[in-house]
Amino acid sequence: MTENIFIDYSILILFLPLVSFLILVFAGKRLPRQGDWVGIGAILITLALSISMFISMLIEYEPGFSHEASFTWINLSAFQIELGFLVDNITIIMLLVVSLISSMTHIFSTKYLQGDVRYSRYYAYLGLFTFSMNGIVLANNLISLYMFWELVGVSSYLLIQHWFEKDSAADAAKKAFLTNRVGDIGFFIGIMLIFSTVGAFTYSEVFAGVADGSIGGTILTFAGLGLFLGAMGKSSQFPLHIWLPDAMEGPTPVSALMHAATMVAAGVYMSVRIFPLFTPDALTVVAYVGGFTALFAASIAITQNDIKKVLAYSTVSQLGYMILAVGTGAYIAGFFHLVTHAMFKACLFYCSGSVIHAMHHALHKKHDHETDPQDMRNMGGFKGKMPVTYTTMLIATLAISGVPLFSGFLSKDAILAGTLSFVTHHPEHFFLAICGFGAAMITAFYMFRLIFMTFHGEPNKKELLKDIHESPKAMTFPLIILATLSIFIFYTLPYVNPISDHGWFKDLIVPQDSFVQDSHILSAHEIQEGVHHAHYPAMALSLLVAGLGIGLSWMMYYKKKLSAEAWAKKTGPMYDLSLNKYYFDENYQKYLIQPVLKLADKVAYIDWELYDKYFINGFGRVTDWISRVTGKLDYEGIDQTLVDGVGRTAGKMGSGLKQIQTGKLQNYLLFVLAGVVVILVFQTI
Amino acid sequence: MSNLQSLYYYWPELILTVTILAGIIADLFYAPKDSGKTMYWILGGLILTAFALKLAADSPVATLFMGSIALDPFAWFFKMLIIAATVIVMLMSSKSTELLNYRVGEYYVLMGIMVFGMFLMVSSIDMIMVYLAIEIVSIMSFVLAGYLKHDLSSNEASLKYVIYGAFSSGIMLYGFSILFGLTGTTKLFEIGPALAAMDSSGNFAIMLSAVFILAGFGYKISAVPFHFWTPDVYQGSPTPITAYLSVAPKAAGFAVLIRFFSAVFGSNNSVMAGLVPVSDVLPWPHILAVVAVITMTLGNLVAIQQESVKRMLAYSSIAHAGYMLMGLPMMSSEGIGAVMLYLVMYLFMNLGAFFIVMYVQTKKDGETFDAFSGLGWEMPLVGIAMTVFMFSLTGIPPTAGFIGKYYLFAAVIKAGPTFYWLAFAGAINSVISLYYYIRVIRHMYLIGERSESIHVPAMMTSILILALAIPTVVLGVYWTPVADWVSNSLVFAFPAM
Amino acid sequence: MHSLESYLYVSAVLFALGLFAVVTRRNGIAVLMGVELILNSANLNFLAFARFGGANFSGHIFALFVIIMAAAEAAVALAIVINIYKNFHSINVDEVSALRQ
Amino acid sequence: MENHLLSWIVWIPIIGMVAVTLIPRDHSNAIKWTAAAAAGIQLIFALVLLAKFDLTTGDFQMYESAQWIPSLNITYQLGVDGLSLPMVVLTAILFFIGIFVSWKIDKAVKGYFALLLLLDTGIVGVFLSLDFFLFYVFWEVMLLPMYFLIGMWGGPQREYAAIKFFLYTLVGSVLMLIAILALYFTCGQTFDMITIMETASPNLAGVTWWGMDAMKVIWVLLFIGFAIKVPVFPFHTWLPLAHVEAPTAVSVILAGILLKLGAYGLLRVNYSMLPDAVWWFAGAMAILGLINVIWGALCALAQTDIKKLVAYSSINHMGYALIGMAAVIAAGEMNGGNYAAAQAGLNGAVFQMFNHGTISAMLFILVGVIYDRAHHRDINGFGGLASSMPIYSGIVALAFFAGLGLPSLSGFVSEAMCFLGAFPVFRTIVIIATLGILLNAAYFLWAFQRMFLGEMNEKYKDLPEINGRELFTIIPLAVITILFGIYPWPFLKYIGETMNVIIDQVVAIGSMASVM
Repeated sequence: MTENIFIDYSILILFLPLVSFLILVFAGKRLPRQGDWVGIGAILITLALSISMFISMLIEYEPGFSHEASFTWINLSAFQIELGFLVDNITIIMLLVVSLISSMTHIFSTKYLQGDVRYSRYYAYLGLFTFSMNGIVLANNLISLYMFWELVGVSSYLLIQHWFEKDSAADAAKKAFLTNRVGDIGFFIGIMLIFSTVGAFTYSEVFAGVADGSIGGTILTFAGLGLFLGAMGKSSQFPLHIWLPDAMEGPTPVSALMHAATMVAAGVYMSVRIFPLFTPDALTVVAYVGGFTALFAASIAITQNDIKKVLAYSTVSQLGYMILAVGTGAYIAGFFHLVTHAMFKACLFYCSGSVIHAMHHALHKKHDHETDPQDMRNMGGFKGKMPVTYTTMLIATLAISGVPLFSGFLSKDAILAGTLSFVTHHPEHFFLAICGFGAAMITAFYMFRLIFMTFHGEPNKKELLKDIHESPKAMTFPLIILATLSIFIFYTLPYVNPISDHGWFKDLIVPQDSFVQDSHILSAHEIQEGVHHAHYPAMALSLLVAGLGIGLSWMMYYKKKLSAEAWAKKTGPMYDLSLNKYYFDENYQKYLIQPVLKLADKVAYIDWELYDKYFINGFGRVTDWISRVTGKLDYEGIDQTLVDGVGRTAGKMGSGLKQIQTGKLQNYLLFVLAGVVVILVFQTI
Repeated sequence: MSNLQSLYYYWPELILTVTILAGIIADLFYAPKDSGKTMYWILGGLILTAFALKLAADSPVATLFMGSIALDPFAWFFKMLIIAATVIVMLMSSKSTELLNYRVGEYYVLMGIMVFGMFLMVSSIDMIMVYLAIEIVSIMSFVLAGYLKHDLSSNEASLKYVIYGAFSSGIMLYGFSILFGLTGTTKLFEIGPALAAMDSSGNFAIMLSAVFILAGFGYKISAVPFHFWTPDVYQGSPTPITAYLSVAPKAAGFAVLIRFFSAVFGSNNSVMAGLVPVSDVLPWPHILAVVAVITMTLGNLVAIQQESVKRMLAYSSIAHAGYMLMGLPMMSSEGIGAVMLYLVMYLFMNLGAFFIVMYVQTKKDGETFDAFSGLGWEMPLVGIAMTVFMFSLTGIPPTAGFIGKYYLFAAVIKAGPTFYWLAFAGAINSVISLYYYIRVIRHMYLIGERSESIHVPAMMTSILILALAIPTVVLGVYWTPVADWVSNSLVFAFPAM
Repeated sequence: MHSLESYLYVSAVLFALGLFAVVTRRNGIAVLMGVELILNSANLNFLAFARFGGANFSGHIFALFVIIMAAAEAAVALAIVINIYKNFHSINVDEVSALRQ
Repeated sequence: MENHLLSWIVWIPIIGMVAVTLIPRDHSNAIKWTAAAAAGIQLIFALVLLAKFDLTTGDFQMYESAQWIPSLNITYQLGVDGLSLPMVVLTAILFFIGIFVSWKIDKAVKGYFALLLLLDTGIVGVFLSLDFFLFYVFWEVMLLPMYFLIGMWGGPQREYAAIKFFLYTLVGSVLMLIAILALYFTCGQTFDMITIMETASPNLAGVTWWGMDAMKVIWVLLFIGFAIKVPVFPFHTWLPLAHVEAPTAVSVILAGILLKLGAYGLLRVNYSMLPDAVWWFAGAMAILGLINVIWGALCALAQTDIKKLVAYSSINHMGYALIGMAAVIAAGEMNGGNYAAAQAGLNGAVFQMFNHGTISAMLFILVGVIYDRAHHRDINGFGGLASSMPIYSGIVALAFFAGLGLPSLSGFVSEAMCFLGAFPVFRTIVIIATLGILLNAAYFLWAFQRMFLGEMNEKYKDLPEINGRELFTIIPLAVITILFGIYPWPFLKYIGETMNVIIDQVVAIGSMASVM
């Protein structure tokens, strides 16, 4: 154990879930209740530890608080790799978020996956995930970050394909992993660029290297973008966003944990960590990617009917927000949104899970296996039937739509403020502002669309309604917790002003100056100033757009004043595009994957059928042919005409040509003479 | 040294002569069916001769019979080699079924005479002697090749052999005559200087004679393009004789070739000084190199096509002649040494291979590849031995064949970049040769179902097989004795002038 | 007239004739006779050289040996040919090809 | 025993072989156990060697020397250093496992195990011999057993595969022989590899043959010889065939060790004896490595025969090692003397060799397991196996993830090191090569999906789960893979010093700036 209690705690936090993973993998099936209690126990302890860390952080209330501990992983005199932990406020908050949501998932799943074939496996993988996610959080260097990064990918792969009998699940899992790998390649190239110039991996050394200019200029930009590509993969930013919606094939609690709250946020977390090495150019790219993704994903979410798909796209869009914040320099706001979003988005997913659960049972009763339990068009009027789910979901929805008194409002506002100030500094990038506010409005719209379609009105199959029941405690409990945590107060303390941008969070997480040697890069202070000034205008605007969105959907789906169908018709092609996610998967298939597979076939064909069969075996064949010919020449002596010719000149046709067949002595003798002559000639030359 | 003095050092050969006569006489008293017993006489005589040679090993390096016979370790080496080969072949013959229905007394006697002839070949330093020796050996082998009187192919073999042999020895003789005319002497060591002293007017004559003579020797060692008799004769003759022809006379041929060319066309004071072209119109090294490459390549290529293992081995023996020729161009001690060492290794592996072919002939009455199918399972000993021989002939360590090849390559490489291409040719050729050697193994093990019944050859046969197989492996791991023997034998006799 | 050249020319002609016979004759005996011609052309050379190349008898000796050898060779060869004739009922070397594959 | 440890390791299998040959052919169990015992003892000795190994030096240890053929200065010399040590241990492990993998062999059991043990000696001999002649002899000794093992116990195309392997290798080794002879004569007629390492470059400096730099000529000859074994791109076509046709255990040894012989030779001979030429050839090597990576991956992607897929993955994986080896020149002056990169590359390369040894061995064993049950290897012919054989598919998943270089499994560390090392020198090549990582993942995951996920294929509903013997063969490898993935130092500490020696040799030349 090290001398530092925080490090000890984080070590425990890191490895407890791993232990549960190992136990469950090897002995899970044999344990009572398939050993879910192992996982739950582990995660609860983890949670306790992170809470205690969190509390002590609050007690210390020290912005610059940070502990680091590392050990030498590889040490070949010159080539060294140090791995280690970095514990600062960001880490602690992140740890809390992860272990909180994770433990919620553990609890929620006890009922949601009751009696599942691979129940213990499921808990094992949850353990693996928590382990690797905490690894990402605690890493103090790029290498271990990368390692846990991929491990997270694996656990998501395993959990998405939990029901691998469904081809769609298997496909989704593969897709998720490969899409992430694309990002990871960028990540690794970034690492290599940094290592080849700075010669180190730990954040601090890398920043030092950036500061003393041993890496800079284009190289640094590319390094930054490379790393960011990794973030894009994990946080499913455009154009690598395709995997997240499909990942919904996994069990809903998993979607809540990984594909809403934590794992996908890893990209954002990483960008926050390495923010100080982004060059202005890099940041611009980041900002645009984020902004565009936010708007783009939201525009898809509008038209989706699968309740989880809606949430998935909203997740993508929210992540876009966070990335946008990083890009505009207000990366603290981004991180803030990460935290709040984790809470309410997880909550939303659990709610959807609870709804689906209810639907499932109802349909099961009806022996109805045609109706899709996730399609919102089959829902409606659940409000009365499942009050808890309804209220919690409403709260979460209000939060995500950025309504005051709720956490989402604070963080979103901070981001928009950041964007606004950025745009005021660089008017040429006004598009980012459009993205930000536009997305805000659309979000509000489709989230309420979801609420109305699910809980209000009535389902197209009325008889369903009477079989819809509230979910069991184990499932509602997490809802309540997370809904509660979506209230503003938890983030503004010690202040209680619901619209101020102050609070422990802002106090403890202070932005860092960029280390990049660049004249027109804004200092952290400047950014903060800008954000502060943009605070109220941004708030006003955001309230306005949120209100618009909510109102619109109220008209459309509650009052039914406006017919959604009519609008759909009006915006024909737009609607199609959105409904079909802009045909991204199709095009990737058509222009990326298929060509590669074709190429592979071609290469294999060349390798096997052409190169080997003709070129390599060609040697054999040629040898064989030559040997055949020589064999003939040699054994059958020289060609008949020669002998024949000699015979004729000799005027001796006696026995005629027939007899001059091969194998004749004279041919040999003639050949000897020929040989002699040849050598003579050879010599005289 | 005068003739009478010479006789004193000549008694191994005298013993041999007595043996032969004894054999002839003894054979008179045997009934046809057991005239095979003559073998023991000859065998005994040969062993006596070997002992005699061993005792005479430390006799001075000298020339006998007024400078027409050399008495030197070089000759001694080859004599031993020849005796070894002969003994083995005689034992083989005693197991051969081809000879069953013939009276084999003379057969062994003829072999004895052939040994005598080869003794002369390896030690003669006078053109007359060379010619006589070669003729003795040839005539004996004509008869032996055609020994199966009622077997057509054997007849044909002998006819081809006789005409071919007579023809090429005639050509050689003509070459001799020209050489004699140019120098007025028949003593090899007088010819050399005489030629060296000549002006370039006689170049063409020299060239002509040289080539004619080469034809004569080439025929003995079956080097391309003087090899055409080989396949037919080898296939037609009784297998033991084929084995014999592929080893002993070839060795003798190399001996005389080395001696003749180094004495006549080399600088006269030392063989080791290398072949100095008597004039720039005679690029000896390159001619020999080219001949070597052509020989090995052709031998290998044609061998691939063969369906009969015996015939395949015939061609492969041509290829091996090619390998050995690689050692001559630089006429360095390494080169000659390599050839000698190779001959030792070759003795075991080639005789072994032929012996197994003979054995398979008797058991499966066939010598084609198909006859070998599944052999490895049916006769494990034979299979393993044959595998060893094949790998050794291919030249894969740890077998004798590899060591032999190794020495040859080493000699070539040592001579410097000029001859690297020769080494490459040799290397590629040994890859090609794998093609057909492995084919035997393939038939023995991979093709043909494995029989559960195991056939173990007779005691004597097994011993003989092992006696050939074990050295083939052992010499591949530890060959120092041979190497030393060879290096000690690189001493040539020169007449005191 | 009694110059070395003339002898050499004769022997060369003999040699050529011998070669020609060997190459073109189909009859085994004839081929052997061709060989004999070659041998004798060589003999002629030896003698000529010995006669004109100064008092050196090795030429003559050589010739003698060659004659003996030729005789022996011929004996063996003829035996073989006879044997062939017994088996093939022909001494036409073309027809003696049991070894053709 | 103490000072002849290496000899024991080399010759124990031969003793075992003799023992096996003495057992009558129908006592197949006795034969198997004897073989297992021989391999086991060898393994124990190898571990002893591991324990005795002195980490502080990169030079040769446990040195043994004895006269063999004085007339040619051929000696029997053995020695071990950080390069050969891991290879020897790997060999011992894989042969021990291989014996049990081939437990089910029923055709000509005796011959099979005898040849296996002979092969063992050949391989270990190559790794340990310090006399070039001895090296070559051992190198060739491997040919015969391989020919028979593939040709007699292999699949339908076994004969073709066997002869192809044989010819390919022989071409390589005859060229090698010529190169060896050239070195022999240029280095004062000695086969002592250490002496040659010292004298080769000075003696060959400035020598030209037919206008070519003698050093380069020799280098290329040797390179071809070794490249065929690795196999480097244009010389690779024997591999898929041989791997697919060979019986499981032999595929394991082929992929696990024989391929390493090539890479080992490159480092031991080309790098250590002719470092000058390394400078001239490194670029080409990096490119060849790149081609291996991409070409192998694409071919693997296209396969429908799982064994062939694994075979091509070997080509792809050895590509990383080549790239890593090329990185050695990073330490040179003109490359900014980036010693760290050189270390990363070279150590990474050797580590990659070892890891590929364990991982591909696992993969082949696993393929063998399913083949024994389903009697076919068509990827598309399976499906949903994860439901019927969960344990098996779990292990396969592990192996596949190891193969696609998942962090925390050993493959990742070595690949990463190769890349990190080569990056400063061959930026573009490495960047393109990283695509290999993606393709790796693609073909492994795709294969995994097709075989194990999706609807269960009724045909294989009740395939027997992987059994104890098979687990016994897999688990050691799996453990190694995981341990070294989490903490590679225990491996790297053995090789580090030796790699430094090699780097220094190359750098010393490089800084002479005499070359190119």
